[in-house]
Amino acid sequence: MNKVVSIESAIGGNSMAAFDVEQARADFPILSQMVYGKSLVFLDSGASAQKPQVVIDAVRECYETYYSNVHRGAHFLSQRCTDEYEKVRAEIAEFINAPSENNVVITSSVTESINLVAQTWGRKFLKAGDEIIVSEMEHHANIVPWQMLETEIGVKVRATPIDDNGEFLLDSFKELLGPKTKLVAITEVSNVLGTIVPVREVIRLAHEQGALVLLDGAQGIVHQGVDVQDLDCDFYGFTGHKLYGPSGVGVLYGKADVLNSMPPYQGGGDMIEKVSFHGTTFKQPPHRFEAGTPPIAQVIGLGAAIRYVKQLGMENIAAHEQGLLAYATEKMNAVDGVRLVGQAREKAAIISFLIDGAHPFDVAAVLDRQGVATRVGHHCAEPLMDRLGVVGTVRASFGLYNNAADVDRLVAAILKAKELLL
Amino acid sequence: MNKVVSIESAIGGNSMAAFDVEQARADFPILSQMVYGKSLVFLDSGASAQKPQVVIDAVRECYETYYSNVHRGAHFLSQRCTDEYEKVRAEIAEFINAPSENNVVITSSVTESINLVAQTWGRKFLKAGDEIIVSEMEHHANIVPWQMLETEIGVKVRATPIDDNGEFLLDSFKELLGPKTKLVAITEVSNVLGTIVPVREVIRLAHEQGALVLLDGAQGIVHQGVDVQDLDCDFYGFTGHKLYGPSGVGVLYGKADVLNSMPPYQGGGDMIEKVSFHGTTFKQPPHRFEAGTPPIAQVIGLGAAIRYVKQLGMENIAAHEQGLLAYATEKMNAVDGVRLVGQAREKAAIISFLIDGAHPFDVAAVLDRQGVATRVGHHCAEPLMDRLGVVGTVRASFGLYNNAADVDRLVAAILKAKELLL
Amino acid sequence: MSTPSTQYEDFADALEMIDDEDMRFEYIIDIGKKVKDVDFPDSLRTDENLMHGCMSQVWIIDEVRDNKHHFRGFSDAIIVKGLVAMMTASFSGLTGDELQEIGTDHVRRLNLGALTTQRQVGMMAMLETFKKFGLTGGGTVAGLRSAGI
Amino acid sequence: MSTPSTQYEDFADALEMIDDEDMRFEYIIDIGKKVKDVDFPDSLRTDENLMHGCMSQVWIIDEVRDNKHHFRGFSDAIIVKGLVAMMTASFSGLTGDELQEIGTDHVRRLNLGALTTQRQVGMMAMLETFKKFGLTGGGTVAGLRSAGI
Ligand SMILES: Cc1ncc(COP(=O)(O)O)c(C=O)c1O
Ligand SMILES: Cc1ncc(COP(=O)(O)O)c(C=O)c1O
Repeated sequence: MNKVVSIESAIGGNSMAAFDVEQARADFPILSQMVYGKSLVFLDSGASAQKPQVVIDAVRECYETYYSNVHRGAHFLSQRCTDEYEKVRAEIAEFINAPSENNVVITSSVTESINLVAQTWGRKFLKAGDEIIVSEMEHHANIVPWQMLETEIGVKVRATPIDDNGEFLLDSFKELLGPKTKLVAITEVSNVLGTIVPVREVIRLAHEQGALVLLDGAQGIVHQGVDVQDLDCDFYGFTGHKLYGPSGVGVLYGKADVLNSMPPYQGGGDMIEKVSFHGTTFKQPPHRFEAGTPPIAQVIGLGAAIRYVKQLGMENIAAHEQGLLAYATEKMNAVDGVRLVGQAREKAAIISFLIDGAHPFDVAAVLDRQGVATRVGHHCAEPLMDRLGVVGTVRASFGLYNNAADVDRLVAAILKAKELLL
Repeated sequence: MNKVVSIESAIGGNSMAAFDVEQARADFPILSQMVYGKSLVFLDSGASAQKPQVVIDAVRECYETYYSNVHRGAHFLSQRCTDEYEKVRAEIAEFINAPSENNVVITSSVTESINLVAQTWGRKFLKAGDEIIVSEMEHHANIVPWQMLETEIGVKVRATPIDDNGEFLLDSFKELLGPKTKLVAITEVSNVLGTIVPVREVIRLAHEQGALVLLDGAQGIVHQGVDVQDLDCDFYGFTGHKLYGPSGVGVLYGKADVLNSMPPYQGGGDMIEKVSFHGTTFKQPPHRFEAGTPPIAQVIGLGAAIRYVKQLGMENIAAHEQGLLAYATEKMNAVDGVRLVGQAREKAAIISFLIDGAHPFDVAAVLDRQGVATRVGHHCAEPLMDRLGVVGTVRASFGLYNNAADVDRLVAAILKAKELLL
Repeated sequence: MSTPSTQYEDFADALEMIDDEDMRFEYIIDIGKKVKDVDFPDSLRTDENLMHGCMSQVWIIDEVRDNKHHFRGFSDAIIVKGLVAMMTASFSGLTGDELQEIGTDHVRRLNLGALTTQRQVGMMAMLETFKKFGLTGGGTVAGLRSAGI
Repeated sequence: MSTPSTQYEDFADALEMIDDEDMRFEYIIDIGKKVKDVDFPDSLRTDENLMHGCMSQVWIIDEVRDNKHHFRGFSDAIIVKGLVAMMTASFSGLTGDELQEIGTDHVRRLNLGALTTQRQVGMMAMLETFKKFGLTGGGTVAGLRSAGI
């Protein structure tokens, strides 16, 4: 009965009182779907999270009762919709503890958030020879935009290493840092390994060198929330669809003076002060960076998602996920031939793994047939795959709605995969 | 009874049989909303159209039953969601008669579509002294991105004039065209005046000079559909939210050879072939231009919108709207002191107007209080306002769900505005 | 809540007595119509006196007499002209210190349901301007702006 | 629909007789497991023989004897290996002309519900490659590619 006890302590315990996962599961309609006749075990939240009913309903309600284009209208619906839309900007600011809603730029994804910084701040302030430090475990979204600046401007992108456990190496980072470093662009949490990067230290050290820091919070905000002022990062990007919000919306936080110093990104409606063929002037941030009709209903859905996780409590979600992570790690380690990829001391609830002698694609396919949805491949982190010397991994990533039974189903499916494939 | 007959012939007649506006109205839940205790008359579809239930339901169904990130997953939901998503790309291709779905790039809005062309094609192929021709009645989305290239590269943006009726002047355009012209970026339909631009002629003439043509189809596709191969345009952009689809999704069509010649726009996941710190290669179009998680549920909603308008029939919608336009024009011309701004021979169902002696903001505010939602201001077309010598206009823009009663309510509200304001 | 002026009370009472929103809206229009061009001649409609960030143009001047601030204003649109008239009349005749006592609740009593958020924001911006005039002892809108206040 | 080969019929019949999707899935895995590394030695797993656009790596070779095409293939993943084995066995022994007769319906009979769209697309791509070999009379995958076929 050893195992059972460990389940209880891992998943239950203190957090049980504050956070009822079964109740939370009921909020997500998709979780009652059947897949190949089996009930769905969704372990792919790292790619995109499922949506609670309140988010789906917020989007629907917007379209059904008050939808209209925002900012440009003086009629009732337009005003109502603008109010709801801008209210969410304030809620986002509060959620990440930004000084003001003016620090919050609405984008279509964190990918766009990062490209925006590269193409505005980067093109304005960087010159040939300047260095941008990323880590070896970045998502392509936090590599390719900087590589494009390499080609364009001649800046140099340098990758700070990790060790074989997937641990971020602060000492190596310190060595890379130097007077040429103008920007450190680092993920808060690795989407492949789950590694929690010591970003507070990273930021402090970078600032000592006079470099700015952009955090890719795509995974970080989901598992642990964020306080951008406390961290003192210069930019913070995240994406709505991983935070239980709609697809098609992202956020870029920036410090006021930095945002103010940046030229516009895209040109169009809503970001201008005055347009004429003799000269055009632009609005202040955040509107300067928001050309055209924004993702209106998606922002409203994101607002609902933020209210939802706040109501559950980010600490409760984090505690619950840490319990799942501990439980899953223990159970998977107990399976012969399963190798966990990424064993950093501090991890978010993301587990990459391999089965010795089996191709990860085959493993994921067998898991899928058991109703267990995982992701397989390079997870948009090819340099990390190269570093680890693997073609890919199978990744189980947990969300607030996963429970111990999901872990048990995962382990059972892994056993089945071994049986079929080896 | 003269008036009644003209109503019938304008709104009813042949199209009545094929298109039942009352039935269509029932498809749009928001139309039963009350505004200040009055039933809503929505005449702001030019800014953003309302959504039929099938679109709202398609988005909801996606989130509730098969949502997952696309392209990167091998599990059931991911596969299902990718299939639905890519099916829409094919549907869009068919709807605009693109040769293949590979000509269809998903963006977040037509604003992004145009910026994408400016920042990839423009920065690669244009040099100082090259000329881009736009018209005097462009939306800012089709001015500012080119002005940004003016600053960046030194190209020259030239505006081809209109006459006082808002008619596009082909002869003047011919004079502007020359060997320096590299791109003609023109709206199909003016969002302020309703003018239908003779784009077929424009394209033919531009091609004779070896210039490419980008059409801003934001308004055009809604009122008349499009056949990109028949027109032979090189680029065509439109935005989903004006075509009765969700916010947060747009489209860029490009000819295959042109798209193939273009470097990527944003960097990130999904648009790469291989990423490493030694060199990164990119996918073929359209994926090359789609970095990061796309607007998944929004694309699916756009698919539903396209199926919806196709089922009603674009010709039926166009005929119905032309009937409304004729009826509204007649009724508004009959009101003393009302001045229609934009009297081109060929117009889509967009009417800008002013009341002599009243400020347009006051007029729109009074209309709003009568439950009639119009838009007021410069409509993101300040250069056009300057050209017309007005601070702004009140704009009534019609959608497929408007009916003769909406026109009557508009006219009644105009009379009320005159009574209160003059 | 203190009473800034009898004009303020009159407006507030009048608006409270009207229990139909449409009528309240028309009441504001009526006030706006009463403001004539001659009350605020072209010579005052300068960039110096122009408030930024309004949907329509709004000019405001502050005349200080006996340490009391007397505001006048104008707009090119009638509804805004009505609101400007209400605001300037309501909060004129106060000292700089007294102006600091005026809160958003005072404005809210005037700006009933008939107004869009955008207009409410405009009214609050006007109040802010009045209070800044109170703090600095007068000047012009442009003066406040260039002083960065 | 014509019968390309007895192997084809065997596969199709076997899959049709299994009426449980999970079992069909396992049947493909079993086929894949039967393909041994020695059947397709490392020396053949070259870029020349590599098909692009597959989730896992797929190598295909075409050996032409008596004008008949004999395909062999391999993959690093078992399920794909099973599919490759089914495809190569089913459509081997045909002339170039006969290969052109093979249609997507033939493949569809093999690729039952157990497969994801992505895999179905992969199988159709394999068929296309076979037909191209048939058209050109043989060669390598890389040869087809560089000929732009
Ligand atoms: C002609 C025209 N072009 C471009 C746009 C911009 O569309 P969006 O804001 O969806 O990018 C609009 C609509 O506002 C328009 O009417
Ligand atoms: C760490 C990290 N960064 C960036 C991204 C990109 O997010 P999106 O595709 O929403 O732009 C992801 C998710 O795929 C991620 O996990």
